[in-house]
Amino acid sequence: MKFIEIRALHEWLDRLAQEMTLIAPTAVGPQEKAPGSRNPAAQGQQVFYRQVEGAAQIAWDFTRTALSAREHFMPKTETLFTIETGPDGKAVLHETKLEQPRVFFGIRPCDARGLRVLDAVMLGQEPADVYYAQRRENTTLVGLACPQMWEDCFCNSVGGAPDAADDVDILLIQVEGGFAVQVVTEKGERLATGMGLQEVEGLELPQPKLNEQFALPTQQQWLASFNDVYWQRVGDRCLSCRICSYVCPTCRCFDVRDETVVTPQGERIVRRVRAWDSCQGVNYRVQAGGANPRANLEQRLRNRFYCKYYYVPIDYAADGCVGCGRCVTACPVNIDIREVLQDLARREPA
Amino acid sequence: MSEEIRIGVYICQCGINIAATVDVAEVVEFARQLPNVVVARDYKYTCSEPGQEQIKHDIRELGVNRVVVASCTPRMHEVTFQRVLDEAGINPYYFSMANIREHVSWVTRDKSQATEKAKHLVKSAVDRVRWQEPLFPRTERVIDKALVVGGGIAGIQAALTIADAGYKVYLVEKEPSIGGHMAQLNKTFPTLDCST
Amino acid sequence: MIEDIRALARELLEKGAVECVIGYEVGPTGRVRPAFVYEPGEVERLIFDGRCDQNLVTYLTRRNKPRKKGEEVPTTAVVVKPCDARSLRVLLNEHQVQRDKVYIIGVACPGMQNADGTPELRCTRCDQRVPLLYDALCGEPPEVPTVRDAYEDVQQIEALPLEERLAYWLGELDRCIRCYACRQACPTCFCSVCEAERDDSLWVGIADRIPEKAFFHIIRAFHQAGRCTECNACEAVCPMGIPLSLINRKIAKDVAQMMGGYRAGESDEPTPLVTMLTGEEAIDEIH
Amino acid sequence: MSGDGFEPRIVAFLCNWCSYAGADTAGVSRLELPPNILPVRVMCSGRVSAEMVLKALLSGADGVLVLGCHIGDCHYGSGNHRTVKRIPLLRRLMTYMGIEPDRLRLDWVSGAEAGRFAKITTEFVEAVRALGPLSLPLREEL
Amino acid sequence: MMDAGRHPNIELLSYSEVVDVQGYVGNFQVRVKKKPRYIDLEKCTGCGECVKECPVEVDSEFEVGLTKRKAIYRPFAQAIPPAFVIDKRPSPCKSTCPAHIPVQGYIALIGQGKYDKALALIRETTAFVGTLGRVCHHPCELECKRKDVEAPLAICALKRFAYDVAAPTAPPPAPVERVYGEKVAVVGAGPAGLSAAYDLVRMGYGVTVYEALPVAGGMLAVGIPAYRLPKDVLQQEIDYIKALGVEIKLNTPIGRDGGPTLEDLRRDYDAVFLAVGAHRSRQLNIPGEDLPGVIHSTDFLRALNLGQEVKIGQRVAVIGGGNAAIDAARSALRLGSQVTIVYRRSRAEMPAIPAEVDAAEEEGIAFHFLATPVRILSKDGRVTAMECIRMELGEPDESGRRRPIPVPGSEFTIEVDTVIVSIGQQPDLAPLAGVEVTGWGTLTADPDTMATPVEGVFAGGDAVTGPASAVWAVAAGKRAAESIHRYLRGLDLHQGRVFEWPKAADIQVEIPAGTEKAARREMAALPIAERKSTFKEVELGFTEEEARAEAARCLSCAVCSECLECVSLCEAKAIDHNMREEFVDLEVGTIIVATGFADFDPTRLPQYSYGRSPNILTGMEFERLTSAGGPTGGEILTAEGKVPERVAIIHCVGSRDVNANRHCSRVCCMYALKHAHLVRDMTGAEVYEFYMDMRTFGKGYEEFYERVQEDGVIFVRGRGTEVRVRDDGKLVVRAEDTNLGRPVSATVDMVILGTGMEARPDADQVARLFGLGRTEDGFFAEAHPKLRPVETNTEGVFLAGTCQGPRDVPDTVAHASAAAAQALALMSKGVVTISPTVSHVLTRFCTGCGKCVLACPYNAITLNSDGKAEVNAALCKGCGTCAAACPSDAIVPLHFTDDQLVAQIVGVLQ
Repeated sequence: MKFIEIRALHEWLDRLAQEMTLIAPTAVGPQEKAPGSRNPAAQGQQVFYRQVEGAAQIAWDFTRTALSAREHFMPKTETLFTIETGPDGKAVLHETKLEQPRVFFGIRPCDARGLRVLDAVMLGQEPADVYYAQRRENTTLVGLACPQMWEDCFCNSVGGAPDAADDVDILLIQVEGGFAVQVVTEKGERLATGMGLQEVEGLELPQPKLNEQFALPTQQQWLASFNDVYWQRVGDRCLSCRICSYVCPTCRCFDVRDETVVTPQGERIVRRVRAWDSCQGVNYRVQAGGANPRANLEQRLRNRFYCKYYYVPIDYAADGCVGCGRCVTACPVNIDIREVLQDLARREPA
Repeated sequence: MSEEIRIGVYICQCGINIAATVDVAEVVEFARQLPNVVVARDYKYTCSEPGQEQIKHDIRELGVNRVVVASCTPRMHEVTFQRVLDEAGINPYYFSMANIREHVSWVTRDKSQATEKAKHLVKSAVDRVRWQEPLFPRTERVIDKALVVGGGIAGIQAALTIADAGYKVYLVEKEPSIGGHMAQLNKTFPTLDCST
Repeated sequence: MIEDIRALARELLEKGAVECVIGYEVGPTGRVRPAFVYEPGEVERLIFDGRCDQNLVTYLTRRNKPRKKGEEVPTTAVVVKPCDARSLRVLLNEHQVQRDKVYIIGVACPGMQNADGTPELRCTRCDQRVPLLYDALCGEPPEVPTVRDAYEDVQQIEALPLEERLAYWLGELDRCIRCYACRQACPTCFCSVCEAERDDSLWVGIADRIPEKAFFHIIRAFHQAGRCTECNACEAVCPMGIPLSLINRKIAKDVAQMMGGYRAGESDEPTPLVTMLTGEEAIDEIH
Repeated sequence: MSGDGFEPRIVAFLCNWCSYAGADTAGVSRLELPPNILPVRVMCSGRVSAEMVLKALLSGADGVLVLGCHIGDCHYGSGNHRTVKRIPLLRRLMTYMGIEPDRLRLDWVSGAEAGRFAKITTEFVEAVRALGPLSLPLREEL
Repeated sequence: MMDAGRHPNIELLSYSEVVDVQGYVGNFQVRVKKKPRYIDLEKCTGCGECVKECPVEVDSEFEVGLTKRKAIYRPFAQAIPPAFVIDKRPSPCKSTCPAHIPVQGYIALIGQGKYDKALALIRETTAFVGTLGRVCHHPCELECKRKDVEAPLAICALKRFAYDVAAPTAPPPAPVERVYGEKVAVVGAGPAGLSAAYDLVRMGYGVTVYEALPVAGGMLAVGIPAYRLPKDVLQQEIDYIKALGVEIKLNTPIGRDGGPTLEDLRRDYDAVFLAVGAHRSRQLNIPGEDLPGVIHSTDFLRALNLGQEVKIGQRVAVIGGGNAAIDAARSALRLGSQVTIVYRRSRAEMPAIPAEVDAAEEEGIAFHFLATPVRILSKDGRVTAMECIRMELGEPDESGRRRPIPVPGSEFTIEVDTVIVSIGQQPDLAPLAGVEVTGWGTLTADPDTMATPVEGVFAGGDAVTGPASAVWAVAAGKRAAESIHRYLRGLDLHQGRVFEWPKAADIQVEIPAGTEKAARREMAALPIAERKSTFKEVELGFTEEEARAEAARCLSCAVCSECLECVSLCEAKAIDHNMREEFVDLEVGTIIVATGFADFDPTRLPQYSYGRSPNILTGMEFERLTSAGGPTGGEILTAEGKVPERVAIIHCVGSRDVNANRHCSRVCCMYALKHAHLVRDMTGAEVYEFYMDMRTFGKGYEEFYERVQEDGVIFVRGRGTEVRVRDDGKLVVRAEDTNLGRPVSATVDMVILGTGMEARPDADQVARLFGLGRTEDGFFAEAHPKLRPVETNTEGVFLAGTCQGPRDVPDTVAHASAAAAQALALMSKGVVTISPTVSHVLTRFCTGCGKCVLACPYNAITLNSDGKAEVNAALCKGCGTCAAACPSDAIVPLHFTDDQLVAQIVGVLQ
């Protein structure tokens, strides 16, 4: 078993940050917060995956980040290209340049697993999305196993595990004095060469504490529940905000618009913008002419659950939900996907 | 999608009122480059008969369907040019005006600054006219009865005039009697005749 | 108090006086959340204590529409704290809720508590313990000293130099992810299409950048002028922990100061921003 | 704009009946005005929404001037009653968010007050010039 | 003027005001309020007989206060319409009186010595004249406007005077003829029951009153001691009611002791009025209450009044602070006891009439305030003492009085042998099966109509309200009578009735200038010593001189006193004092506002000493002085009746003056010249004319000026700066002669102030009503000062005459003709063009919040039945204020849309 001491790891990370883009969990936001507020987001700084300049900025002691790893592969907003007027008065198109090679350090196994869904959607059919493809290609994932399952996590119920190495290039598992290192892929191998790994015999890996596992609804149960009044009852509470889909590692809906903007120099340019969208937004699914098959709040809410557990598995043969539990924690009205799943699973198959 | 937007831009020299401070030719050249502009011209007095005819001509011959005139204040000639559009068969609300006389040439000394500002205002008007929509006035019936409030001499005079013309008048007086101040007057100047 | 609420809820549902009672319940993981009770047998789910800080009035706007065309608007009972009652008054003033379609279960409010049991900040500056309007009042008004809200939180920001204020807000707005939870949780944000989400990007586009976010938050706050009742729902739901109440409270403070002490939701008077001058204004800053 | 220094761009919302007329009168009187003022005509200052002011600032204006009829002289009776509440409130909120208050000014100019129009516009341009360009992060970035 | 009055196309709505204007050019809906004239325009012949007996005189508006007119009057001889009018306003006394007795009317009649008419007038409203004149708690006096001068009128005492002086000689009434077949049963012969019976019998119904007690009068008979209300006074008034045909069955309780039941009454009568009073005492609920020495005030007073023997001890404590407590205490005193009143609040909170409390104190009754008994101590079954606890006052309770809270450990004992409990009464409703009872133990009845939930049964008085005062019972009886009449006639119980009279505080009364202070008279009273041993009446009533002097203090707030003297004088039967205001809805296409101007009030410029000498006149006053129909018959005389020798005329009073109005009033120069000419012509006096500039701009004006110069008038160029009244009455006018460059002065007999014109004080309301703007001088704003002098910013509304600005007669006529021409142009064309640059609602985005509705300066936006905003395009002027107020971008000002303006904003920045 390979091993790296904490100090060596820090030194390696500091070096990496010099050479390429290093993304890692880091605490963001002002430290002073409303003490004891009921809003979990207002309890002090929150941890995000952000570009860091060295190991000192990395948050080591975190549960899960406020936003998933998705924002680094499918940014919240990206300009795909711009059009401006050239010196001869003709339109010139500038395609957006993409990032340098990146190391994504500290990604949780569930977040990495979420990329499977994004891969399936963005790369799984022709033409592949070049922006996504390049980011994916350029990035080496160094996972950091969860020492335990956190409050609201349920990865073990959806086929994952807090220390799963399936979707990362390298996985680090914290042990006494440092980290056990599993090099998973060739890409990981290339990166690991510079790490200065030691080989330690008989290293014992800790067993992460798991949350109670529960059974998921069957396809029949999903099918039979589509028109159930149950969705109205859950929807009663829903605020129709977008928190659940924006914190989710597997949500990938986006909107594209061409916008005209004026530069500080007073020139007008047109840019094509891609930004996250959410099935929970009121204008999601509005079609030209005004028709909207998801006009009602409960229809949109239902869509989110079906998307994860019915549409994605069928359309992309991937698990739509990785059980990270972010939506559970963040939902301001306590719509708990685990509760929904268990409610449905309890039903008699039609 | 609706018809293609074809904008005609007319820069007025206003004799030398505009031309002395604004490089009209440069503004015309600038306007010509703007999207959807099919024709840009300058003229000594756009509001004059030949100036108006030019616009009508362009509407008929070049298919211009939106018009921008850069000249004096719209408070002066907006109605004039709207009528030109109407006469040429396009909706008068497809018209926009840039005030490059009162707001530019008359208040700016530096010619290049004035020309720059004129371009801004023309650009603004062209952008605006692209969004303008045809509008149509409508008519309403007038009830043939009048209300006169106050039964002093003014109210009485107005009521009698209207009543004599054959229309019904309601004369409302706050006091128990009509007459107002006038009834209190004894003699009126300068003829010193009786008032009641 | 909770027994009063349950008994009342049961009575209303049994009589068929209301279709649904909106109150609070404890979810399976122990979190307090809004409860929608349709059956008299389910009223035992209802609870009320210092954790029930959500503003349930938010839900009334959407219930004010008939389910199907031609159907009657259903009557809903709702548990309303004094702060929520002010929101409700704004909704009534703005025709978003019909008074006869809502049964107001007022609660004499003990004040809400934080997770650690300390009183919520906003409750320490609240001077109402009984809602301004209700159909039935549950609970005894607690003896709480009257506190005058001095807006000390807002004053702290006001006291910062301009550049620090800008830096502060840029830092906060940077985290905003435009999830619109603030807007959705706000009882007085009820536009059918938000200006920030227009299809044609007239004011702002879809991008998640500072100008768009600044526009959204400034305009949202501005639209709340004379309407925000400082219920704090926006801040309570923000997943990024942005102190949104500081913006809304700033507006509320200025409206009161400039427009004759106006406070939203305390009367039937509409927001002074849409009415003529009354002569009581203290607007000192023309230019 | 010529010159080496910073030349602010000012959007001036002018009501049709008083301030726009006042600007016209300034022209008729051949007063010299700063070329930085870019007028946008509205029928009443009551038309100028907070959105329009912000949009102008975010679209490249360094300052926004809102001019209407004096209170009591509004062509529409009381349109400007709303303006006089709206704009100062917006100004306070902007200031609170860190934007210099001197970038937004509400004032009254009647149709006859050419001198006043010149004075206000000149003052305002100078005030904004002193502030420099509007803080860039608030503007549309590339 | 005459032509306007009889033109077939003109409908004259005089004494009327426009109260609401809706709609838009061509289609206005106007609501006009016709004030009640109290005289039928059709019937009035204008003979003027009615004026003769009217007791009220006020300043004549037409003669600008130089003469008086009556409350019923015609503004001037040639008035159009030529009918009279009664000037009737709300008065605080009548409004406040629960029974709405025409107070000012009987006071005016007393003032004129018509005592029998005063009595008869009060009897129009109530039979209890002498009774209320003694026991009423007279809330009217609290509101009497005279209190703002020095003290309110002694209204109650004057009522008593009317009774005392006129009743003994008044002929007994004849029975009233039955008009209707229906019979009404009244339960309870108290003030409420008998008042209802009195009104019903006079309407022509058969009335039978059932009374449980052996006497009629209810609490008046058994609750109020004789020293306040002598038995014979009450009995005479009851006899009066009986003489009209009311049957009273004494000793006949309802529902008990073998009397008929309520069901019986409902069967035998067509309607029932329950006025059983509140005769059951409330209990203290403390230990010792059952002791024989503890009695209740109701029992005590009833026994006393019925002449039964009552035994009380030497030391009596009375518990309570109401009138009954005071009555019991003062009665006990007269029986020879030492009396202490124990009350749990302080004196200020006592519900008893303050004068009664004062009288009790004078008579030697002790008070223990802020104390309440906790138990009554006894020895051998006899009361020996009472233990009390001190109280302090806390927060106000629902009655608005501060709630007493016991102070722990503050117990104390007072030695007594008798305790009289007087802490309130309740009705005894147990025998009345089937009635609905409130939580307070009173009967349920509609507070307006007195109807109970039981068909045909009405209730009022103490039984409904709980113990209240006599006048409230009278009022309840009267209301019930009207309701029963309506019920029996199948009429609506509410329609057309006034239940809420204006609050005294809302009634504006101007105290006439020059009102001098005059002390309120108080009635003489029995000497204290005599009071302690006798139940003789304490207050002795007014003498005739006192009464008339007191009556003279009345300010005639209502102007018309409703003495009804005019009604009997009018042969045409044109007078109807019950007329109500009416509303007329009109639909018109155009509106001409010709509301005129107001004369400048020179008291605002004290340097002219106006009001300090009767010989300082305004222009209009002088105008009346020269009129053949005026106060002097057209002779120019000083107030002393002499022909003046020297007269000064001062120009620009209130005009061209930064301290008053800056504008020029345009007519004063010319009328000043006219006045100068008239003075010279009629008296030959020397005339000094102080002018700033002479403005003779009209046709023939300069020629007139020349003529006046030739008359020998002395012109001084310079503003008259001051008028001083010399001790000998002569007037000294100072000015600076700007031709000579030095101050000058003139001593004269008469000064005429050239007072100017200004906007009417109600101009702002009128402006709002019609959507008009106003210029700085306060006059209405025309659409354009030169090009559109009669149009306004509201299309279809035109201005005529001086409401737009000062102008003289020829200019006014021309302006009015122009306004008429504009209106005619619109009407003859028949259609108007509505501009398309109006606001438009995108219903998809509209939430119906109503902000645009409020923001619109033109009220052009309403919420439709779908709850969405809707723009009336004809009213909308396209200002766009709505769009800025709309948070949803749901309302679009066409041609100035957000799209267009944003394109323009963004465009201009590149």
